[in-house]
Amino acid sequence: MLKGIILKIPSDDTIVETIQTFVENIGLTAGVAEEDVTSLSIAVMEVVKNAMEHGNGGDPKKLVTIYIDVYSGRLQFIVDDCGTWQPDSELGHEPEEGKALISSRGRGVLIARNLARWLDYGLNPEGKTRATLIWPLT
Amino acid sequence: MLKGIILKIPSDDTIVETIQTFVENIGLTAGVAEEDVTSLSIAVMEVVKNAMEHGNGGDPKKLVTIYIDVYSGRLQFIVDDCGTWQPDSELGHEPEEGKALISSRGRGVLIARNLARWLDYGLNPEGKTRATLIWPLT
Amino acid sequence: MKIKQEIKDGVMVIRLSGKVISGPDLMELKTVFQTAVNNEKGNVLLDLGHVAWMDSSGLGVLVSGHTSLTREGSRMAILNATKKIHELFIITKLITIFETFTDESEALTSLKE
Amino acid sequence: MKIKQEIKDGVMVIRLSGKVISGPDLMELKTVFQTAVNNEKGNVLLDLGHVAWMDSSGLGVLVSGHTSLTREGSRMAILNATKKIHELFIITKLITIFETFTDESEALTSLKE
Ligand SMILES: Nc1ncnc2c1ncn2[C@@H]1O[C@H](COP(=O)(O)OP(=O)(O)O)[C@@H](O)[C@H]1O
Ligand SMILES: Nc1ncnc2c1ncn2[C@@H]1O[C@H](COP(=O)(O)OP(=O)(O)O)[C@@H](O)[C@H]1O
Repeated sequence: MLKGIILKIPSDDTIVETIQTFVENIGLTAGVAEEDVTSLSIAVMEVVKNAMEHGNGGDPKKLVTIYIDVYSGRLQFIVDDCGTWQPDSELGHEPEEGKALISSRGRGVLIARNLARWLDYGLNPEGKTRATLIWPLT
Repeated sequence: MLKGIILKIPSDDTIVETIQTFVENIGLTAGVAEEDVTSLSIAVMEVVKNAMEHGNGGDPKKLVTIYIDVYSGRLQFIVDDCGTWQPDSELGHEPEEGKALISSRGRGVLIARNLARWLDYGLNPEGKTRATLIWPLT
Repeated sequence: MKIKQEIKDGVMVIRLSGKVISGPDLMELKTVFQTAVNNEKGNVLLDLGHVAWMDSSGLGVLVSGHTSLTREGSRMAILNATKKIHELFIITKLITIFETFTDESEALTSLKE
Repeated sequence: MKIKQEIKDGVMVIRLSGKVISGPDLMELKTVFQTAVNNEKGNVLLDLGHVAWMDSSGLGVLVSGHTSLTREGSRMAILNATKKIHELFIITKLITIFETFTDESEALTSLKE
């Protein structure tokens, strides 16, 4: 089983597609069904793009670290950035009505959480933002 | 420019294809011509497979670390494993005649060096095997 | 992502296929919407029948397009969203602002006015 | 990698396409060579015209196949190696042990006897 994969990447838009493909292939290797790997990769990339943009302010010198592990029955992605953001409560479940609804932003976390079913934010041992996303394997 | 990418992977055959695709995509992003990216990825993967097999003895708990950096005019891959192997001299340039020639093994380094033009082995600061492969960008 | 445009019964039909996700292609889609807005006279039918995947950036472009068109007094409707995309609209509640159709001629009749 | 086999003028022609690199497909190629060896009576023509890439593992399987066939008194020749693959044969000096052809009927004439 795949265990211990660690990927560190600069906060650089040009690498996003490469990482998305990488996540899809990891998914296939881990046994995610072919028709589900893009959903998986979209979920993970919503989180990774937020880490690059909001956590690291788009500074290419700041890295995003992705830890990938396969456990029995689940594929786990941990995404660390250099920020210290930690949402007070589960965010993203309830998009507001009215103005917020027609914003062109603000749906990344929501989409990731809905696709992956499990997405949690917290701080890593160094006190930096850590997102944990779990994809069930059947 | 892509700088600071670090990828740690278990010494596990099942992940080789995923990494090869990843290297191809990194190559494309860094500006390697479309018709050259597979040569690049074959060169890098010969080195990575040796690190998994010879450096780490195929033990999936032992990781191979790949550092990827784009500098002006070149794309650099550093591949570290957990072994302490260091060839005395440039190996792989001259396959022997006779028996060695018809061996089914022993061409990986040779191929990597010829495709990449630059491949060097040495030890990293921790005294472990480090391969440095450079691909020129034009 | 591929973008095809045609005028049908006076409606601008924009057909997307492939992945509508962050990347250089999305800029192109933005421009297409901008052109439709500047065009002034037309409603827009967005055919998503061959779009398999969309991320938040793709949705963002659709929402901006919708908003700009509405501001100009035009309408934008969506045709043939796949099950996955439809679910995305539900998750994000965008289903409440997007008009959707599953039949092209019906959509055109409604939009041509 | 795709593998196609046919018997032509009594020669077993094996046509490969795609990437001949490490992975599960290589095992299949090994089996094909093994079958050719057990077959006993045939020379082998290996068509690499549609092979774009090969790595050291792919080369290893070719060399093993060649060695086993030679041991049985058969010959193996290579047809239509692309420029890249031909260079690989030169780099690895395998060019000195592989018979190569660029014309199929010429190769078959030489191998059928
Ligand atoms: N890694 C992160 N670091 C800091 N803030 C974050 C991070 N991820 C998400 N956020 C916050 O959550 C908000 C919602 O994120 P998201 O739903 O992806 O929408 P968007 O990125 O379009 O704003 C962001 O605007 C940001 O304020
Ligand atoms: N990372 C490594 N650690 C230890 N030994 C290595 C490493 N890379 C290469 N070698 C040695 O160099 C030899 C030649 O490698 P190579 O040309 O790839 O052929 P093969 O892997 O088929 O033996 C290997 O057999 C091994 O002894």
